[in-house]
Amino acid sequence: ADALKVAMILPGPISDNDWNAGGYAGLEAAAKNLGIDVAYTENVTDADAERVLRDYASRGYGLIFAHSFSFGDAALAVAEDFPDVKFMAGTAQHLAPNVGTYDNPDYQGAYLTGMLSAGASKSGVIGWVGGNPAPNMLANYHAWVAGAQEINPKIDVKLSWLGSWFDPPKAKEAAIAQVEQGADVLSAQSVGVIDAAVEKDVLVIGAVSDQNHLGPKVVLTSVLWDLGPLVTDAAKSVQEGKWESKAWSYGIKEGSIRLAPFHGLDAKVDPKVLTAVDAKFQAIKDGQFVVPHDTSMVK
Amino acid sequence: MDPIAFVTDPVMQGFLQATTRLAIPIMLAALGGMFAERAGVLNIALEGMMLAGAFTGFATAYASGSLWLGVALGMSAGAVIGLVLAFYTVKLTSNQVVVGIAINLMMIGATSYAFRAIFGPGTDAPRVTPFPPVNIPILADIPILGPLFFQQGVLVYAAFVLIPLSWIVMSRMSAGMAITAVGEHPEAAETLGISVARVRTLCLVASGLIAGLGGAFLSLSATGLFLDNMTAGRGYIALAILLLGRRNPWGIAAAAALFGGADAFQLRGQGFGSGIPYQFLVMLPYILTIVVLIGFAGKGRDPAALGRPFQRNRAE
Amino acid sequence: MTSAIGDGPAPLDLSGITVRFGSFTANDAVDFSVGRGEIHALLGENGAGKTTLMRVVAGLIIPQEGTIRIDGRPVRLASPLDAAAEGIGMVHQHFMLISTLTVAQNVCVGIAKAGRVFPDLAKVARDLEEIGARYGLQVDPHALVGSLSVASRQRVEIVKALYRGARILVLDEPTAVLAPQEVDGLFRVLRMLAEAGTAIVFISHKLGEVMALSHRVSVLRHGRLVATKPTADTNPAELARLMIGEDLVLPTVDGAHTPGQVAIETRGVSLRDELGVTRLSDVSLAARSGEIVGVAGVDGNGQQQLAEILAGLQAPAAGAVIMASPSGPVDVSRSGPGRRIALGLAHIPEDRHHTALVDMSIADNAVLDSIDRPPLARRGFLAHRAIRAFATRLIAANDVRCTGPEQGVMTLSGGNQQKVVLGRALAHDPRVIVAVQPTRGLDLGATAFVHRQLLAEREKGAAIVLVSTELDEVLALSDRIVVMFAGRIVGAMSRAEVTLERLGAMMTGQAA
Amino acid sequence: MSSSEAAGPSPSSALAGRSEFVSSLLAVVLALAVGAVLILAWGASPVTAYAALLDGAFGSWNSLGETLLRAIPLTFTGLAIAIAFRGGTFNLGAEGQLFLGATAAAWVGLAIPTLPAPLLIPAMIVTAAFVGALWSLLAGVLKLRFGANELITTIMLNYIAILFVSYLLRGPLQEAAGYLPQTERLSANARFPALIAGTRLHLGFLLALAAVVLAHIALWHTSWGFKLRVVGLNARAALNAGYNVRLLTLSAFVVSGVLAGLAGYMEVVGVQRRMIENLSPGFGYTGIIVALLGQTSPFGVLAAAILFAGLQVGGSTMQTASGVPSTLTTIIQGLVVLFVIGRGAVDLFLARRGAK
Ligand SMILES: Nc1ncnc2c1ncn2[C@@H]1O[C@H](COP(=O)(O)OP(=O)(O)OP(=O)(O)O)[C@@H](O)[C@H]1O
Ligand SMILES: Nc1ncnc2c1ncn2[C@@H]1O[C@H](COP(=O)(O)OP(=O)(O)OP(=O)(O)O)[C@@H](O)[C@H]1O
Ligand SMILES: [Mg+2]
Ligand SMILES: [Mg+2]
Repeated sequence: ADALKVAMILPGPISDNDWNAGGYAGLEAAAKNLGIDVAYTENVTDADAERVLRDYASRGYGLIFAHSFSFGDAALAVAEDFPDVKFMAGTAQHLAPNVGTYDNPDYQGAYLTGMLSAGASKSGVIGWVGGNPAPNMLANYHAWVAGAQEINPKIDVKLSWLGSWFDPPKAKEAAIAQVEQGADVLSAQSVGVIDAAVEKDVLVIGAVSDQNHLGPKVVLTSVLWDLGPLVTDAAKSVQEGKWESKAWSYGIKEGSIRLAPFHGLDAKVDPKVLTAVDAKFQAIKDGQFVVPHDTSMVK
Repeated sequence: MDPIAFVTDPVMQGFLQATTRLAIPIMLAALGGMFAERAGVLNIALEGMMLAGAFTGFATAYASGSLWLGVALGMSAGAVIGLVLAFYTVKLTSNQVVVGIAINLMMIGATSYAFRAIFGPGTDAPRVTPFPPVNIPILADIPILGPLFFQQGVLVYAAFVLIPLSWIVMSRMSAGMAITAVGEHPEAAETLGISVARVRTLCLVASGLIAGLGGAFLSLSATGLFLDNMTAGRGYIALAILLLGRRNPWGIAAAAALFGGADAFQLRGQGFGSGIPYQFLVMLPYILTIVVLIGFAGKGRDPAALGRPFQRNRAE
Repeated sequence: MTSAIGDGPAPLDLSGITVRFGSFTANDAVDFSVGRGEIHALLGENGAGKTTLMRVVAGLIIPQEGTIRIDGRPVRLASPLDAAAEGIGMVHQHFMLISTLTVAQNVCVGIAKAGRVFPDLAKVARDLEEIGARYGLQVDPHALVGSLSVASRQRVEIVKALYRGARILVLDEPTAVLAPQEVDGLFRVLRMLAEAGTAIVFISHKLGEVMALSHRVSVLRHGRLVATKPTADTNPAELARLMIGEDLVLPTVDGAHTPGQVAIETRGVSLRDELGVTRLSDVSLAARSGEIVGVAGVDGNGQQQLAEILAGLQAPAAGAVIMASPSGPVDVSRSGPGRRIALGLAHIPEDRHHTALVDMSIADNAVLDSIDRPPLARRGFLAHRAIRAFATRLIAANDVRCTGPEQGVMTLSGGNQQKVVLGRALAHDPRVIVAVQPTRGLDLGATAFVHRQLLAEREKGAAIVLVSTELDEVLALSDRIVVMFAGRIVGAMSRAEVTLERLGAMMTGQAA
Repeated sequence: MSSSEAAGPSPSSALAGRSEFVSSLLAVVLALAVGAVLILAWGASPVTAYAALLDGAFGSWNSLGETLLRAIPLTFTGLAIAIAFRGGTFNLGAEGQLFLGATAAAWVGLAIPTLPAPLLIPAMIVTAAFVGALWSLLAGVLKLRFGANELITTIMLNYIAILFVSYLLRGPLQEAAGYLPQTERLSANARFPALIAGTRLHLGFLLALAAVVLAHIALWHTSWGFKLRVVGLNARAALNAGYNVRLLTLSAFVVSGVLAGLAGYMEVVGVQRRMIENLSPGFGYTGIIVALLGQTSPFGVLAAAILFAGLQVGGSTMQTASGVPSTLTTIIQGLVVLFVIGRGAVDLFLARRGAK
């Protein structure tokens, strides 16, 4: 057959510093690692997903990433008509012979940053700001809370949803509101939160890439997500004909989820907590501890 | 920290500050809309003007390192859209709503396209350091009023200055009388020696300048970055605020504060864990707008020539 | 009277003015001049080109050909500012005032006289008071124009022109909206201005006024100047002939009065507007089959509101409107125009553009109020052929000058538009006709046509309420006359009892 | 006078012109020319890009199917706005009506999934239409009862409706798995059959065509449409002619809401097969442009809907094939409208030249 071409469709702009940026970076990494042709389409709406997937499939792309929880149905539908094309649907619930799924198990990292947040908080109040309660967002939130509670069972957690994915001014306001309600460590799940932390001088946890440069004095660490290994492995397995339909989860164990360096801010966290976090990281890596995966809606 | 924090509830104080910050961009856009509507032109393109201001302001500030240059060019970008709108609504006498919506559609595409063309499809969003809050000595320490008005970024102060300024222009200056004449009775304005086309064009340019400032506020004061479609419908909200404020600068400031207050309140309401689904809290400002509109409607009066294109009665 | 005209070059002298709108020539090489202290009347049928000529003078239209001289100097008037700078002021047929601004603001907007950036309104007010004292033109400088009566607005227009330095004053049909006493007041002002040296152009359709006021008179026909004469050397009959090229006799009601049953009446009707101002109080009026009831009064004294209440466009705050029906009288106070039309009412509204016509074809406008009736529509579906046939008949019966039923009604001239409105109103044998200013702005020929139609309907037994500010019209057509002042009926009299003095006194609220 | 009235639904003047089709085509060509410059600026070849666009929009049965599929909701929202416009109101609320109609339809489809298709499908259609109409009617009542400008209320009602749907999809109507903000999948008998085998184009397209024809007949051949147009052009004259203007205005809101609700229904049964949170990428807003580009005449709406659908569908193919961001097609869509409206500029220019 021809050389493998890999495509990815993304629900938002690849410049979002978040989910879409992570997907795009993974795709680029695989292109570099394997020297294959890649293509992507950003800002794909749910109404368009099936068509764009079909378009790629009919253009000879052998592996297509449907990089959104809401593209699952579309991937399944197109996969039926293109049995030779492999599809990877982000956080899909159902699989098919040529449809696999993958996720962003950043909730594993969130457990660790939850521990850090609780350990760094003096007020006993921490805050989490996100766009909409999508499953991966919920998993992240619940794990973060669980981690925090492991350190401080009485921790008070503030939660804000913006009702939209990209509204940085509003995200910033939501974060500021949490700080005013006592939160002194934030988890930034939306662009704008770190700016609030800088302005209000409270610690904040970044996401996807090392965001310390956005607030050198306040970004304690970031949960790094590297989709590169997964995209690379998936592409390689397709090339080698070994691809299988399964839930591809590349988390801490696989080296896809890590914490970014502290850039010296670890001084603000109780050393005992730091040690506990290190131990937990190792435990997760070794499979001795499984971070609870809870995507239920927060009441 | 702030010594007043001991005497004034910090949550209240933060709420007031946030009210101001959330209100400012909408208020600026509405103020811009006011000049257009008082001159008889319905400016649906406020959203596009804001977006142009946000993008141009950001790109300029990023390239030049000067926030002020960013503000200036951001406002100019809004003004250019004002000129385009003027070309259509004044010169071609096209339907004002249609042109406005088409401009908005185009600006979403144009800013996002230009952003990619300039900054590349990279993943790390470029940033600038936004205007920091500046406390006005003495005034900043006044309880309630201090945090509400005097502990803000410079652009907020600029917005504050624009309110009385607009009011003076509209009610005390000959320019305001000319604008009123053009919005109420363009034929009469023409007989008085006022060029309807010129006044309307200038008003749309002013509209663009101020709405562009509102956009630049989002990218250069509120955040320090640009994202696709980051105005998120604020230009449309401004239309409602404009109507609630009865096209009067003070009224607009009050209406924007009401909306900003509702938004600041709902953002805080989520933190209290009220158990109300967050969607209903997010809805609050929109519901409030409708409720107030119902209460106020009928009492305000539209400029008689609003939305009506004017054709000069000339023999060719 | 010609002695009043001053010496030296004429303040305003037009020669060979030609204005074309597309292929249509509105002014065809017109020569026209006014001397210092002269009142020069300009006459002509509707569409003769009077307003157009004066818009040239006001700097609103640049003519394709011709020369304008001011005090003998050729000038180019490219904008109203140019005209104002040359001392030209115009009082337009439709007032050019901003109702949301005060009088003082209205007079100084657009010019730098009171300050280029921040106008000194107190100084403007003082200047206005001075002008008012000199010419008897009192107005409150701080009043909102929107709150003024029509006559006051006209004073504001004149004061505005004077404030802006007018030496040449153009008045386009200024008396159309005034009561007789107010007309007298205006004439006093104009004579005073003329004596002070102002050159005045006075446009009117009313020959009596022209004879009484002017020094010279010019007549336009189809855009051409057909005559300029000293007023003393002519007479109304000659002027009418010059205007329309033939002798014309206006019809009048025969006076034989055999009214039938009451067809429509109001009982103690009152109304407030949205600002809470009482516009009508306790108005009772009845019209019987076969009679024309004239409602006289100065514009703005509630006639408009009364007509709207009769037609069902407004509901009264108190009182009742009763219409006759085959099954006896019915109270229609709370029902809209639809029910009344069904009971045989036809309304000829004052403002045809806003109330009667829609920017569609003549045919569509012809069937506007009968679109639900077979054969125009069946089971809710339009019968296009029947509609066209109906419109064709209406066009023929009313002599509507047009290219056919498909022509857009808005492209017709005012007179022809009025014929469509009238034809439509009378097409279904109405039992009640409410006609408001049915001939305002129409020329003599068109006016005569409308009057004949109304009289014919009266013969057929319709009850007609005729609201008009034209006393001649009311006097010529009415079997009975009621006079309205300040929202009340202040007097009622039969044809025989009417005198002009009595009417005038009632219209200005001086007697009952 | 409310500002919306002033804004003058005056379809004739909005986009009038004799050789409309030719000059519209010219406007499209001009917009594409400007787009070509932008593509060059991007560093790609306009020829390749536009070839991909055309191919993606109309190049194969599948492309054509996709374009027509996209045109279905645009036709319905376009008609919704056109009819409201004809009746003198500016319905910017089609988006919210679409969401609520779609949700209601999905709810019916899931509540009685075993009902045979000939009963279930009409039940869903009626519910979607009814709920869309109700939401639209609310704006109408606010306008007539309180004088609240519908230009503003409909925008606010959009936010409220979409947030409410978001609540439903995360609450009472969420799929049993409780994972995603969406309903359960509809049973097969609630869906639409495909129109062209191998494409996604479904029966809904025929219904859209039927809606166009019906709307045309209603507007131009019934006395309701006649009166509606009169109300839109001059409400006072309509009142004077004895029409029930309030009822006619409300009927414009209702019909508009029905059509917008149906747009939502079409997406649910024809595309997503369930209700999802991001059902519409702004069909309600694009519908405004489609309506006005189509000169608020039903067949014009259909043509404009297909044009816009083609641009959108072809636009994403263009991105996949040539790397030019699909936002370029958003620009082109805006330019098409501006150039179509700007035809007056050409006349103005020629008139001035001629006068010299
Ligand atoms: N802007 C215009 N475009 C085209 N034709 C016009 C325009 N203005 C006036 N006309 C035409 O010019 C002719 C002269 O109009 P004008 O208003 O001067 O008449 P007039 O003598 O003042 O009539 P009236 O007694 O009704 O006021 C009319 O027939 C009218 O059709
Ligand atoms: N802007 C215009 N363009 C084309 N024709 C015009 C224009 N304005 C006026 N007309 C023409 O002017 C004529 C109507 O003239 P005008 O309004 O002076 O009539 P009128 O008898 O004075 O009516 P009214 O009582 O409404 O003033 C029509 O023939 C119309 O075609
Ligand atoms: Mg005239
Ligand atoms: Mg006239």
